[in-house]
Amino acid sequence: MNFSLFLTELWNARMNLLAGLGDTVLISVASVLLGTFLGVFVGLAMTYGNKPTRFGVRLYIDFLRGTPVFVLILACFYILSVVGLDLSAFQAGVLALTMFCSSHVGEIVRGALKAIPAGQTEAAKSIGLTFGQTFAYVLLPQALRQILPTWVNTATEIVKASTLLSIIGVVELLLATQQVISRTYLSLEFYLFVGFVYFILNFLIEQAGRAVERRISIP
Amino acid sequence: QEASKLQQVLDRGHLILGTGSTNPPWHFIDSDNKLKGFDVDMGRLVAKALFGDPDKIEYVQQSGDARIPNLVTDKVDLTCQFMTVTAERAQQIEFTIPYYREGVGLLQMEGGDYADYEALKAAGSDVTVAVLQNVYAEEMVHAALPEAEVDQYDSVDLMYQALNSGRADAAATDQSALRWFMVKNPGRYHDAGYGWNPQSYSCGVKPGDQRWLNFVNTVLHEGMTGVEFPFYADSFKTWFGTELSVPQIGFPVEYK
Amino acid sequence: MSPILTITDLHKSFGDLEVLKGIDMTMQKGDVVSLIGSSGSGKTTLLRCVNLLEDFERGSIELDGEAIGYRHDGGERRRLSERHIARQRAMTGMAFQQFNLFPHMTAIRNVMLGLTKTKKMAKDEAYAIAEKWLERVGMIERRDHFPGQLSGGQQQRVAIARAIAMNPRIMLFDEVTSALDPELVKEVLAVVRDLADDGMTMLLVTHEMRFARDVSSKVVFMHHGRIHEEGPPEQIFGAPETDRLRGFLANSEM
Amino acid sequence: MSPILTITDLHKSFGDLEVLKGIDMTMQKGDVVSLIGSSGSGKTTLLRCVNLLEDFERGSIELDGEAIGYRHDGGERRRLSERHIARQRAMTGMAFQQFNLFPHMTAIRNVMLGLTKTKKMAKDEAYAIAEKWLERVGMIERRDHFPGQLSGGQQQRVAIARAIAMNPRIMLFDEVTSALDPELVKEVLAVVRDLADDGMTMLLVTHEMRFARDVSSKVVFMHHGRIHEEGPPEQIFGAPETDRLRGFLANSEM
Amino acid sequence: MNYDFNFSVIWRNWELLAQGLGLGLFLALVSIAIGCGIGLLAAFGMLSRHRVLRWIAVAYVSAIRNTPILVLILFCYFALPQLGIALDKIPSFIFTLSIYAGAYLAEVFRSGLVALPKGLREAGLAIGLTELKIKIHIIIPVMLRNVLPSLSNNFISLFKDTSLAAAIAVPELTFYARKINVESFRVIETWMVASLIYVVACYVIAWFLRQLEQRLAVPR
Ligand SMILES: Nc1ncnc2c1ncn2[C@@H]1O[C@H](COP(=O)(O)OP(=O)(O)OP(=O)(O)O)[C@@H](O)[C@H]1O
Ligand SMILES: Nc1ncnc2c1ncn2[C@@H]1O[C@H](COP(=O)(O)OP(=O)(O)OP(=O)(O)O)[C@@H](O)[C@H]1O
Ligand SMILES: [Mg+2]
Ligand SMILES: [Mg+2]
Repeated sequence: MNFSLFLTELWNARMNLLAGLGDTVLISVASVLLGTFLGVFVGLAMTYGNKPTRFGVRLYIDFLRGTPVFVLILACFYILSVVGLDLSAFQAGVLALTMFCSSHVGEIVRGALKAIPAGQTEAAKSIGLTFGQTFAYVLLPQALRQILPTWVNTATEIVKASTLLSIIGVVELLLATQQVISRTYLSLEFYLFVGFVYFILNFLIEQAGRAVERRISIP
Repeated sequence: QEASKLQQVLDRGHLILGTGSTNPPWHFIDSDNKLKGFDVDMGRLVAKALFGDPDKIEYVQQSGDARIPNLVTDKVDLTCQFMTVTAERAQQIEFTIPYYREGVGLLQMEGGDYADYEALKAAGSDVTVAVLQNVYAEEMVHAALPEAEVDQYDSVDLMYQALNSGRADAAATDQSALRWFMVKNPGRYHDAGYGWNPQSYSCGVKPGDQRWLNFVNTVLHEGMTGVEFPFYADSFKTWFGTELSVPQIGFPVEYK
Repeated sequence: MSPILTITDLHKSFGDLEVLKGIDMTMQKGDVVSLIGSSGSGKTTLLRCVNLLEDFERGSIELDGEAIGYRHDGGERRRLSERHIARQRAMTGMAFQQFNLFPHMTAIRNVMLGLTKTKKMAKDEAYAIAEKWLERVGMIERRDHFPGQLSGGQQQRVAIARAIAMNPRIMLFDEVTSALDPELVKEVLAVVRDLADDGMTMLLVTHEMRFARDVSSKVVFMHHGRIHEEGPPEQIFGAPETDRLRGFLANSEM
Repeated sequence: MSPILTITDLHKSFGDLEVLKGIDMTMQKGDVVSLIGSSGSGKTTLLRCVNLLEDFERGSIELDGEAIGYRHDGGERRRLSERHIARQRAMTGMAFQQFNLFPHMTAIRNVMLGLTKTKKMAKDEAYAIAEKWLERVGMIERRDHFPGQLSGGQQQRVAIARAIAMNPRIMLFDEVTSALDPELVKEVLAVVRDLADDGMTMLLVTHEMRFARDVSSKVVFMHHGRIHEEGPPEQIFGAPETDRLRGFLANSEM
Repeated sequence: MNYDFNFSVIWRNWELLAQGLGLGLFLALVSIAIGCGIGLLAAFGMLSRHRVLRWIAVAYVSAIRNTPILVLILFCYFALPQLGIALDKIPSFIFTLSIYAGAYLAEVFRSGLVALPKGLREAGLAIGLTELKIKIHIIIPVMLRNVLPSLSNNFISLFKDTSLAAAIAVPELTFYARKINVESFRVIETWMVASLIYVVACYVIAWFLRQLEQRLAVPR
């Protein structure tokens, strides 16, 4: 390993790597937020929908969970452009990750809602709350607490999956690193480096999740 | 009828060029964080012809298998990304005239045991050739040096290391990569002077727009033989380290 | 005086199983009615129908003269809108065997929720009312505790306060002590007795015969989805008329 | 006749808590000793020391004249090797409160495991022995059932067979019936009694005083990590000497 | 959309796709087998009394779990040769996927081990078995049966992860799909068929694993 050369090259490439990191964060945040939003509806449809809705949503989830994210990304990128939906690689990638995230969140939300005892809904009804109010004030807050740990897991999965966007040419952190490697041939050093950066990212997410969990835990 | 791509590009004010970013000397991000390389220069040549300014380009960094889809779906105006011309691909997109002929070459240490290709060939089975691992690697080397020992390596740097340490007398690799390596390490290596396994590199455009294709062809052609020759030759020298001789003046060589 | 609750020919099935087979019952303001009967006789189901937690197929329930759950449109029976039913539910208060407090809210926020969301009260007004009722059930000191930090008996008292704070016409109690340890039963029964003494109209299911005898103005014995015998507690416990009731009482510890 | 089990000045602590504070005890071949005493007095811990499931800091335990668990090297006390201890453990058989059958093996395979793996017996020999003991505890019909398919009492009988099939010098029983429903207690006690009648040396912890009285040759009352009173069952149950024992017996149902 | 579907390229290349699918399954199978071994060691490591072992195991698991698998794949293939570990494409991928699987399985096994009643080990001790024999004959078999459902899930996600082998040109399903794509530009058809093959394969695998679970389940 050539450490000083590595440091020089790292310094040279810092702007590109930072831009890549920025894209990774942007992709992850966008996909997780959109995916969660969509996933909550997926979970609701699975829990409260009628039979045809549940069946349709089940298909959606199973399809997304049965397909490798990598294939999903390639499919989103190429198929949509052929159909005439003109998405950039970035948008197509975020779309794929969003769908992937929504299928996970959907399952999590469904599980969490199912785990709340029926008595909670009945108690809420008996003091005259409507379904919407029951959901907003009684079910959702309880579900959220149960969802959080798994949701944090999903978020780290998405950060990891964001590397797959490099395949369709989105210059996120991994591709930015590969660009440096292709110029410098310092593959060992830079792959270790980028692995470490991802580790830190996910580690931070985990810690943040734990902190929030502690804060909102019910005594 | 739709206006030609040429008009669209002119109206837009910049060219959208599809290329890669991880393969020097073709297209890569240099230490000044700019996309550079021979492919990139071909795009710049077209931009210069369009706007008189080689920098009026928006780059789309794409992976190898996005080359054709991005063209057909109009995500890029032009793709220059060391695209090997094959008949099958020519059914999907339209290739421009070639701007480089790739082949396999042999890299040797300066001042090694064998002077050039002829010496290597004469030495027969005494010669060891390092090559990047590949199903056809042995076959390919034997096409040039039928008796040579073939050592297959897993990565480019290992292959070069084999050469440096004298474990191999020559390394067989793409001529472009070989030349780039010589550019990066001036004075240490030389080319054995034999190339084989030819293939053409061309830019590609979306099929069905003859006007645009013609325009790009003209630009490339004049880069290699006409007014823009200095631009092309300069780029060639930068990436492949070789000084091109000036095209013959007088009767155009292509009609000979 | 017109009755507060009038149940007429109430029928209710779960699939093929007919659980209530025609119940008729009236209650006046201030009545305390105990429902007794063996397991599966339909006591809980009756309470849940009154609270509109279950649909019912036939018969009607009137609360303060207003038919609840359904309206009749020229012979056709239509379920009321979700919003309408929600409003009617708030007219009855229900206390459950399993307390069902909202675990993510403190005691006082549990009590306030219905006030602010269903009754649209301002926060401070709701707070004052919640305090009053928590005081009443002896839980004012624990107002900021979460359910998980309270004993079963304490949780049940908060749950009762939550129901009663809505100012219901009638309170429904479904075996409010049967999930509690014996020592905790007393404190909850004391609260219920206190409310009864205060003139609250109450319909309660209980297995505590001694308590039913003490507190009720009327006792109703249910059997197989029907009212089998009813009357003042002295009569039901002192001079049961049917064999069934005698058998049932013999098996219950007094 | 030299004793089978000799415990001398046994001390055992968990962290700061001294649980056994010097136990002395001897047992002859064929003795049946019951350990009684209130919860936390150290009965289980004593048994676990004899089975070498716990280390102990002071004192010694001798089985058939062989010091177990530790050897003395010129004044220094050293724990024996894992392998050596494993061999010694097989000299005592232990039946646990929670049965602890291996859930992925049939009854007979549970019994055979120690025979084939510890005693290195051939499969068929082990099978024959296992059958013999399953027969003895009345479980031969169920030999191919998995623990999950057996009732608690049946599981416990298999567990006893598993321990005894190893041909131990002494059997240790730790409240073998207290995880069982009342109806299942009897069948397990019958097995234990049968073994006692047969001359098996046994040390048992039990809360079943009547059973202890019937089956034991000696009863040991433990209190706070010490042996507080011991003697033949008639004396311990009939004429307890200390207040502690009297108090303990008064609280235990006979 | 007026796109005329044309699946003929795909039918023409069905053998390639089938080969790719087969290789993917093979990669997943081998990797999970090796990963099980690594995972077991790491799980016991995480529960070990020795602090150093525990630390190593925990570091391994959390480092691998928090690193994108694509980075691991590229690292093993392109960077490890610099350390003198030059594996060919397929062995390199199997190596990566095994290490990756090991980290995930370690967590599964660890929770499986923690959930086992303590009494099992003690009952084993009481009949004179050594710690190693207890692990082999009692602890591991019981734990494996208990964690079989999560093992199945892991197998399926590992199978899906084999699609990433395409990144280092291992000719599995995705690799061939991309190849057919570049050659024929039947983008929609190729990706539709490829996704479908994965989904169906996952269903089939899940079904098989459920059968296996039932077969191995301890009767109760
Ligand atoms: N949601 C339901 N679905 C199907 N059957 C039900 C449902 N709820 C109650 N039942 C059945 O209705 C019958 C009456 O039940 P109910 O709970 O009203 O009895 P109960 O008198 O309250 O008994 P207990 O004293 O055990 O609480 C029982 O046979 C019960 O199994
Ligand atoms: N592993 C342990 N770690 C710490 N303390 C322990 C442990 N095992 C037992 N103890 C403590 O040692 C004391 C004696 O426990 P032991 O189980 O021997 O009592 P016992 O007489 O068998 O009681 P019981 O009748 O409840 O089974 C108790 O105070 C117990 O809390
Ligand atoms: Mg009931
Ligand atoms: Mg004990």
